[in-house]
Amino acid sequence: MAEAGNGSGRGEAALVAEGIHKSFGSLEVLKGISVRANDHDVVSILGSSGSGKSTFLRCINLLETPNAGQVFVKGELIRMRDGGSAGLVPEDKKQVERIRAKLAMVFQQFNLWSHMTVLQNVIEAPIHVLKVPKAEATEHGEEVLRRVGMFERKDYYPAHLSGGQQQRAAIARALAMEPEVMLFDEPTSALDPELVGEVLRVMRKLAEEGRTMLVVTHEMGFAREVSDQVMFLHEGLVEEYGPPQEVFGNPKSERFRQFLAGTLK
Amino acid sequence: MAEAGNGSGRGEAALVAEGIHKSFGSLEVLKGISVRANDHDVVSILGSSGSGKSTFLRCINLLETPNAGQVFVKGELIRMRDGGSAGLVPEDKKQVERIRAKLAMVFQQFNLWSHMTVLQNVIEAPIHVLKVPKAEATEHGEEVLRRVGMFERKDYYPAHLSGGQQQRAAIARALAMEPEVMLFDEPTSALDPELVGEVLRVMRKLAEEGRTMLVVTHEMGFAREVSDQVMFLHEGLVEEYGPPQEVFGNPKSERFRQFLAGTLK
Amino acid sequence: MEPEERAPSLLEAIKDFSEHSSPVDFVIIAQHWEMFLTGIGYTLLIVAVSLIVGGALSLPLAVARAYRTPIVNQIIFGYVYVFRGTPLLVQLYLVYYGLGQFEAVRDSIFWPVLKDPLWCTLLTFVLNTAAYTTEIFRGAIEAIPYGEVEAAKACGMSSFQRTTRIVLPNALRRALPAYSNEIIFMLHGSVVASTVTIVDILGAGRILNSKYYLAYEGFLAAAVLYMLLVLIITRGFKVWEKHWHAHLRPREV
Amino acid sequence: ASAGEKLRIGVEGAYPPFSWKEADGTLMGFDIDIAMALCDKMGRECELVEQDWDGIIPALMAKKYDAIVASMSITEERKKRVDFTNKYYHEPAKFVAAKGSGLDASPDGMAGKSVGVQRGTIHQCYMEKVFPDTELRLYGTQEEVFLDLASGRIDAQIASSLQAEEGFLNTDAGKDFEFVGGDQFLLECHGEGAGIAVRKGEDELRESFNAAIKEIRDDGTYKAINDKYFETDIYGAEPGA
Amino acid sequence: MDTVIAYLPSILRGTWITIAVALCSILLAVLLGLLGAWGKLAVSKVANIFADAYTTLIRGVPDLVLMLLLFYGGQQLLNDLGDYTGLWGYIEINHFTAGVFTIGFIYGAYMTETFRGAYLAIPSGQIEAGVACGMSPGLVFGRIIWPQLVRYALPSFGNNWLVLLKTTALVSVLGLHELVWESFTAGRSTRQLFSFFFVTLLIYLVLTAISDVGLRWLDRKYSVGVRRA
Ligand SMILES: Nc1ncnc2c1ncn2[C@@H]1O[C@H](COP(=O)(O)OP(=O)(O)OP(=O)(O)O)[C@@H](O)[C@H]1O
Ligand SMILES: Nc1ncnc2c1ncn2[C@@H]1O[C@H](COP(=O)(O)OP(=O)(O)OP(=O)(O)O)[C@@H](O)[C@H]1O
Ligand SMILES: [Mg+2]
Ligand SMILES: [Mg+2]
Repeated sequence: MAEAGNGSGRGEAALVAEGIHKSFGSLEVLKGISVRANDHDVVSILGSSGSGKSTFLRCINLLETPNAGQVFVKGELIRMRDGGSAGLVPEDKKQVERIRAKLAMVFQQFNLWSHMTVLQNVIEAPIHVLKVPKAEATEHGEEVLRRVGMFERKDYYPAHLSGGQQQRAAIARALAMEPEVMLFDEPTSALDPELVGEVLRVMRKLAEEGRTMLVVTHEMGFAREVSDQVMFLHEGLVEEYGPPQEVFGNPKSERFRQFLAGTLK
Repeated sequence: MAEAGNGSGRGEAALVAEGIHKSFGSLEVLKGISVRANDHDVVSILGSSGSGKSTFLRCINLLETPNAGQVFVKGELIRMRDGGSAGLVPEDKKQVERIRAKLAMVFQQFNLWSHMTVLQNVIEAPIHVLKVPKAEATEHGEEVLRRVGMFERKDYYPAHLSGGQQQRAAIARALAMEPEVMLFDEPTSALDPELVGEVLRVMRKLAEEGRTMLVVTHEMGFAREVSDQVMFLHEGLVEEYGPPQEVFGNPKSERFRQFLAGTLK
Repeated sequence: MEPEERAPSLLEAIKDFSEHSSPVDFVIIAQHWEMFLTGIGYTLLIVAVSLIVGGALSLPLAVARAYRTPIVNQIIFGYVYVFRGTPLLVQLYLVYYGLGQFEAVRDSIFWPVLKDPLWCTLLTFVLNTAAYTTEIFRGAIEAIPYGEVEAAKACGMSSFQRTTRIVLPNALRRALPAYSNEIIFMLHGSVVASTVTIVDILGAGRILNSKYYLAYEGFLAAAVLYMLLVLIITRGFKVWEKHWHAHLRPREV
Repeated sequence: ASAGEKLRIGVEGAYPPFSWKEADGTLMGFDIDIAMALCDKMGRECELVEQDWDGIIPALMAKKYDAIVASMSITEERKKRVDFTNKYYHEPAKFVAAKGSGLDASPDGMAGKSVGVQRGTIHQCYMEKVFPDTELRLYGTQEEVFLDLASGRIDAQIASSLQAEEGFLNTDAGKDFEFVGGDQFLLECHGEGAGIAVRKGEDELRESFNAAIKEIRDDGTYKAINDKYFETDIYGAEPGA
Repeated sequence: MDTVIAYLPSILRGTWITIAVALCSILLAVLLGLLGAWGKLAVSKVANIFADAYTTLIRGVPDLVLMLLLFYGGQQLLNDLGDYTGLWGYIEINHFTAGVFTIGFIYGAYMTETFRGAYLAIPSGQIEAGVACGMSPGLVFGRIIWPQLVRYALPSFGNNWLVLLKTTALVSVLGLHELVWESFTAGRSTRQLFSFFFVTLLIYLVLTAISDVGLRWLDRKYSVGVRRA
């Protein structure tokens, strides 16, 4: 197993997760996964279906409670205690809420709030979680929407948007929180090739702006060209980890080589 | 506009469609599309979302009634008459049913019958449409399932299968009809890269066995490597038509060049 | 041919026709329009009060059910099961005639309320509709794509914020079609109030029939009035739904 | 309905002591006994059909039965719909209220009080005509009126005095109640006593009932039934007397 | 309690009538529902209009009002019609028949929506897949639509059944001697209304609970191939 992220102090990194274990009943999905993302790093997470990529992302912001492991955000440890059969449970709900506000997640299924327009989706959390005044939140929200090319659609309801537009709205919602770290879960699945290109271009721009990002993706092109680190999960372990040139150019793991070959191009 | 299929006699070809026009209300989706597939030909149909690819396939087996045009299957013309506002309507329902039994379609959403197991799905039409005795149909059905690697799942219901497995079951259902021509509508959308590879390998095998196939696809790799002819639809017209080397190597249409560039690789 | 003579005879003729020749004695119905008007008033009062109070009651119950709050959940389940599993008529009889049978109830401080048929009816109807509405809202809450709740969590919202900002606004909109049905059913159910001396629409119809020993005139008038009410309610809801369901409908261009 | 067929008679079944239902489902009461005695005299086989008071006349007109023996008073309004035989009993209506209520059974004294009445009876007619300022509560059956009187939901009720006495005052539930005021009577509403209703035009049946009533009056059958339920003769004055 | 036991035979007789009325009406309602759903989905304008009028009427008028109307008015109409045409003298609609017909007629309208909804719930792609195989319309109905129609209709059917079961209480006003009528009569005769209504409530709860179990069994039986969370 390749241990990821061997940087010295945890204080400097935007996000550090260490030794995350997670089981569902008797199924052990994550068997100790670690990652370290410094400021402005883009980390791509690859892996076949069911390898635990989504579960890992969800453990980082505690949508799933891990069975073991630690998460640091900007050097701050999320305090957990042993909850018996429930695994680790957060000690201080307020702390979790505060930290989640720094970690924005873009879900695979977008999960836009269907009863709100795009703009309402974007300003909801800034107003009610960050307590930004409404006028200010709106102004900032519109600016963010402009950045992802969704300003003209700001008064649409999610159901009236195409897949690519929904995706961009979800990204805007995450961006509007001004998060320290962004977590993306397969942001381009189920889009047609043109839309895939469009969304990936937005993400590349975010990377260029210096956002810290963890991205679960199936797009090898993106992983190769945009990320600073690539991580390949297999059966709950990190099979391959390193900068893309290294990982793609000279894969150490047999399984990863097979995975790459599987993608008929 | 490039006219497709300039072979001489219609009698020799497995499938000929000529000048298919189709409107939905005031929206003219197909503005005269023709295709010609000889025995053992694989024709790939490309085009951006909404360009009318599915509609074209559906017109061929009359799931949609075209407003104008002719369809020949194995040289037999499907007789149509003018149905007024309904466009062309089939003259002889029995003939249509007979011809549909020769044209198997694999739907984008699989459309497996959810109340039947995989095997029941596969033998349903042979028994009730082709009137094959049950024992024989079962034997043949199992053989077909083995061919697509689904034999061990034959007693599963569709809802318990993964996407790729459902897709293969749908292909098996089509194959069990021993069709003259197979129509595939985006058979790999929404699958993960490994499954895409798996399904495409099955189709490549079918191509090698000499099946006549029309395939709507977004997989450039497949179109390039497997098909005999590639056809690019744009705004209801054939923008580009020819063998893959020619079409990909030296695209004549500006729009097609743009489409290819859109796929960030 | 003086008009003074013709006018009364025409009225007489209509009356005579209505009473003897026409299959429906419409004049007799028209003569009692005031009674039917009172009936409409009572019907609307009963339905409106039950729905408003019952609806308000059902919201916290539904949330407790959907979030599976232990113990509370089982109690609410039992309450809902009993009220949904038995006829409204029997519930009303039990409250009205059944409770009034006991000395202890009659001597208690609740008697001034339970003594009155209108209060008894309202009490029963509120409990009944609250049970049904709890189920409707619970279903709607559980139908919210879980991802939307997770997205709220991921933003750092507290559980109270998630409930009030995301879950309830969304669930109430989703519940609208089912709820509009519940309103119709409540209107349908309100007719049993006429069995405990309340002069609602059907009560008025019954009085008309028994007073003149008619077979159906009173019921027919009641049927028409109920139909009109349903029509108005349905129309109203269409408009309302159009407003609240903008996010579910295809966009108009 | 010709002589050979079963004669079907509509009864109420919830109006003790004139008609009620035993635990085993059999019908009992003055009306029931009278009906059976009349059938006997007419030489007809009879079938009793229970029907709520509310629909008792419509059901007759709808031919669900051929006659009503249910203590139905002969009134002008009812005569518009059905024909009546001669009366088979007659007794006055009275108010009933709690003992010591001090109610004054006059239109002024009853103003603002709530009085229970069975819907569609002569008593409803009477209250509407003579006591317009009283709050009238209408019930489907007389038993419900008594129930609400006993529980104190209404201040008083008005009904046939015999029925009130036998069906309520003499029972456990009615022990704290008494008659208030004297006989209440208005010909327009109360009519000339209780008769048997038949569909209009069925004169043959009506006449044979009349003959049978006369016969049971004469041969003592009536008296036997009367004494079984009441202490006094409830037939009242002979018609024309 | 003793009095309740004394009246138990008539209460049970009433319960039996309640069950019988409910079962017969649901049968009629299913038939009318299938017919109505066909009417709503058919291409024929006339069929559409009839089916729409039917469901609108039922939705617009409370059950009890319709029952009273059909029971009293219907019998009279039938008689008048007989007298007028001279075709029949008197047709007896007994209480049971009347109850079954009115409830069946009312719930037929709700069943119409049930079956219509169930038909529309069948993914149209599955029907197309049948057509694309060359199946005839009859074959598509028998092999693809019907088995799934039953399944999709079941939840709503179950709902309707439970509501119908409770509606039978209303036929007591028509004078049918079912459970509520028997218990009200007994309660009035003994002045123990509370006990009798309480027992009635319990009996209805038992009937509901039994139905629940039965429906769940049916649901499992017909949900082949459905994925359970
Ligand atoms: N709530 C759960 N309960 C039980 N098992 C679960 C749960 N969530 C996920 N799993 C299982 O955990 C494994 C990993 O799931 P996960 O969603 O993390 O995979 P993934 O790598 O994101 O796959 P994909 O590429 O298909 O999204 C799978 O086998 C899945 O069945
Ligand atoms: N039944 C219909 N009624 C009206 N418009 C329709 C109908 N079916 C399709 N269309 C329209 O016809 C156009 C072509 O649709 P079609 O499904 O053929 O596109 P496609 O090329 O298959 O696209 P995709 O790649 O997204 O599947 C679209 O604009 C669509 O909105
Ligand atoms: Mg995932
Ligand atoms: Mg398509």
